[in-house]
Amino acid sequence: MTASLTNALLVMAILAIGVYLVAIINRAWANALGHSGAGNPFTAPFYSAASLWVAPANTTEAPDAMAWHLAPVLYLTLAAMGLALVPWSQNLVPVDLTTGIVLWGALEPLATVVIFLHGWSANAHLSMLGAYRYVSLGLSYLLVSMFVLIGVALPAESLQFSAVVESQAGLWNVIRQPLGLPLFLLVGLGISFWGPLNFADSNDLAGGTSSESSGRARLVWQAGRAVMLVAFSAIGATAFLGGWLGPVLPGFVWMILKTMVVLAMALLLGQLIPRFSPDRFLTIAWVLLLPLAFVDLVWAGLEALP
Amino acid sequence: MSIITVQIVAAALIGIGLYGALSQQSFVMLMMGLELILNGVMLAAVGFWAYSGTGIPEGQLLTIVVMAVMAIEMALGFALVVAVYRGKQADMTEALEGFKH
Amino acid sequence: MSFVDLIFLICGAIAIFSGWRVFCTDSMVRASFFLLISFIAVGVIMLLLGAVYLGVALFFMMAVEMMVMALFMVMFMMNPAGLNPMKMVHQDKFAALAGVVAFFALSAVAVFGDFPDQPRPSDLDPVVTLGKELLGDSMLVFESAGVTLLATMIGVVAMSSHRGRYGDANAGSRPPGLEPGGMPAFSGDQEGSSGGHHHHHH
Amino acid sequence: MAMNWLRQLAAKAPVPVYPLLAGNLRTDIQTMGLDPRIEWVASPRHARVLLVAGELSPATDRAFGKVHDQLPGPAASIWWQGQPLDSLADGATILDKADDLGRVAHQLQVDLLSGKHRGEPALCPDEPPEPWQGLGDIGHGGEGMMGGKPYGRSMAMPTDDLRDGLQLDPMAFSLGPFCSFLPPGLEANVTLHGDVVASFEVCSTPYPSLLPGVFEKALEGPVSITELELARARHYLHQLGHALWINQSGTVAHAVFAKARSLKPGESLNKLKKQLIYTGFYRSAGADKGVLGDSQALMTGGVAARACGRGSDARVDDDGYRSLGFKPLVMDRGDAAARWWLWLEEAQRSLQLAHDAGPGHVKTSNTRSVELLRGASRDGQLPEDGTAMLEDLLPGLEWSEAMAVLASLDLSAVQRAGAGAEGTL
Repeated sequence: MTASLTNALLVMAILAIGVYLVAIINRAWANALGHSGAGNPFTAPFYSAASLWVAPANTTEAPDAMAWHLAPVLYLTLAAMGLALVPWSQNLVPVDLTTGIVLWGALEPLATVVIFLHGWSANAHLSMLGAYRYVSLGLSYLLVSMFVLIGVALPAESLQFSAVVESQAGLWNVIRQPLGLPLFLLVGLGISFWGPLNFADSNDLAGGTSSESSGRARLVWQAGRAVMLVAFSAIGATAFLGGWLGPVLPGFVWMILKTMVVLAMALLLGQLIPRFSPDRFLTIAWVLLLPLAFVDLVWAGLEALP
Repeated sequence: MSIITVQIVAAALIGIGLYGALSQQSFVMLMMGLELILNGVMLAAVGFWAYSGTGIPEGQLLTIVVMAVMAIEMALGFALVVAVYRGKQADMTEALEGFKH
Repeated sequence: MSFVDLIFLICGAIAIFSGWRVFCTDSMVRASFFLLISFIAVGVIMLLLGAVYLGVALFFMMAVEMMVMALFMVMFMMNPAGLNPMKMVHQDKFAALAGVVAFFALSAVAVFGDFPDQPRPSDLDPVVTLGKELLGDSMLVFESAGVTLLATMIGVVAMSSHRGRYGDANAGSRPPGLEPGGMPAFSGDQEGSSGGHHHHHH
Repeated sequence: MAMNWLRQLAAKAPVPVYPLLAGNLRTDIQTMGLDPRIEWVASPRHARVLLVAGELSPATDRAFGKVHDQLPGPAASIWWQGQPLDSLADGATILDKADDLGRVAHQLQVDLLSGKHRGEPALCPDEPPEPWQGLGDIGHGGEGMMGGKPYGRSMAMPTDDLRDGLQLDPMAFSLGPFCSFLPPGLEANVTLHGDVVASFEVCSTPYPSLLPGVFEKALEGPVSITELELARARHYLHQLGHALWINQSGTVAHAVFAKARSLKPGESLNKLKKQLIYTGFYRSAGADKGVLGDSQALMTGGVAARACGRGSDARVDDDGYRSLGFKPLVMDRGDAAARWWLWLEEAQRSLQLAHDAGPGHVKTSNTRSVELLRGASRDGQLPEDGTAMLEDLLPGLEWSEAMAVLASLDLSAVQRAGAGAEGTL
């Protein structure tokens, strides 16, 4: 019982630090790119969070109230479940499920469902449009994510994330399967609808699915996105960058460093790259990314042959 | 939790699904009824596997097959809905009366 | 009552309640989400029963399926996105009776049936045995399912495409005549051509 | 004035302000947004403070009330370049100088957080705008799931879809005139199939844009080319910044606005140019979309026409420019991305012209034919509103493509500052 309590506390701590980390890195990139209003990366996140926390709540005309209030919380919960699957070091795995990869694969479509719910339940045009657009595009890259993850499960001969890390003791998957990490990163940007793949909460819809929410609901929603991105980076570091493996430093530190590298990369892409055209992205996803994911899988299979 | 309680839950799901499949006018809602029936079937299969099959893998296999059936059912169902909608602008069962000849 | 029993009871209740709500909620989008909740509850029960892979796979499968379903709802009735009440039930009483009879019949089988008490061994690794079965003895079944799915995919795309056997749907896809320049082999719905489009309202 | 620590922290955050533009003031707003004490938000729901920029017309009272009441209360308004509404005039905050916005908004935020300012009264009654009109025994709309007016609004009925023969329910709604991603003043009835625009009906045209002072003078007499071209470069960079923002590159847009504020003659924009190429901005939603026809290009004039290969540029008629070796920049792609590309090229060239004109203090010489920010003025004839072309241009595009195309076109009528109220309204 105490073990599960410690694990829950660990996930909570990582969740809180993760949100803060995303805010810091994101602001640091914004400063570097010439955004004069980004503020001090270390203090500004607290101000903004407090500002959202004390901001008044609102409602819309005839929303699906339960779904509308629950969606941000559910999204954050899904992101936290994703974090719980990450093996932080050899002995520090909050939930070491034998089917961890499949559960992660289930979290992605569930997150898509929740994003849809968030936009649909407000009963407003723009948020509805964001949700609709997000889902019709989201389905196209969920498959990519699954193929890429099966690719890392093959050499590990297991669906367990800790086994995936151990299988990289000789060579990291990022070198063994070079297509995996870039494809996975793109999926990560999609699932947390960040930057180029922000089809849900975009500026051309005045904020899309969150255009109708304010205050705490919006804070939870933003935090959920940040945690989802952290969870994605951590899973990416686990699956492709050898997780806790590394010389000299303790595994926990290696894992954090690798997660931060992936996270910083994702956030930079988010700041720099404009949003894809949905139409074109759909073509890219089916014509380019999906075949590449196939290639990645075949590559992994050939490579795993004894 | 025993085999009896699991099967009763499965039976309830099948019963509700049957009600839905028979009573709904909209194709899509009708499909939801079918899905609910299959949901009950899967639960029943896993229940039998866990309690009275000494864990033989065929029990799980059956569930996988049911999942595939669900996917096929839904894909075909939606394709039919689209095809019918194209021809008849209808997504209700009664609208299909003309198809009976 | 143990912890597992408690979770089972809760999940069973959720599965049945939300399954029932599917058919009495007043919006189809809500209905598909209630169905999803029902599936998730069943998935959790499967996890409790030790089917680790199946339970999680059910989450995955059903999340995608219900998402597609909700998308279809919105597509077919975009405004106001299924947030308006509706009622679209026929043969209500007969269906309810059939449902209740089915429930009691199956429950009777469960209660009075004599099932062998052979629980799965506690040291059984369900994922490994399932994998070995799928890619071993039952390879044929598994592969058939795969091929069937592929065939379904192709068929479904062909069926729902606007390009039918006889050309574009919106260009009045019609079969060729029985003789050159003659009447089409099948003339579609006659009332449609005489009275224009008619929508069915129920 | 008691504030708990959370509110004290919150008071230090940039004030989320929704800019409600009652005039064509987007460029000013973009510059004001460089103040780190405020941040513009895209939806009034996200704001604490409303900035009303420009003079409200009585015709937009209802629309104003809707936006005003969407701010989660307690909220407050700041009035800039216009008179407060009578119902909100009591204790209204009026902004005199644009530079003061940060300070005033911050003070307002502190007052709202501490409860000193109790927020403004709602302008619309708190009741559903359309009464419930359910028919059936469970309150549903019409027959079954179809028809009827459950919320007083007709339920959608299937119409032909643009992409294939499937008949689907369209989504119809109206936007504007205070919408953050449309040109200020533009009000439109939109019908969507999925996220494809099926029809785009313009209900009211955007507010006319006023000529900057230096262009005003150029219509009267010779002005310094350096000054004129700096103003032009600034304008195009602001347009480009808005397009970047629409395409989710808010940070880059902010950097562009910051650059536009302090342009120097001869400055190089190569770094920005490369960045936009390598990050794929020209291949985002605008590429290959919104290609103008001949008459549309003529109607729009200026950069939009030159992006379609129509080389008209009134500056070739000016001896001052000719002495600098001026030649018009022309492209032949004609899509939204080409216009963005040309905006940046024009800005770069304007900076070069400003630099070349500098030492000799070259002045314009032709007041009858002046190249304005959008199109040319010939014999005092200013470009007219061209929004009507959106009704042909946008249908068939997906929503984000349509918005990208909209962000690549400057269609509002051009008005001289002195012309006053007898304009299009």
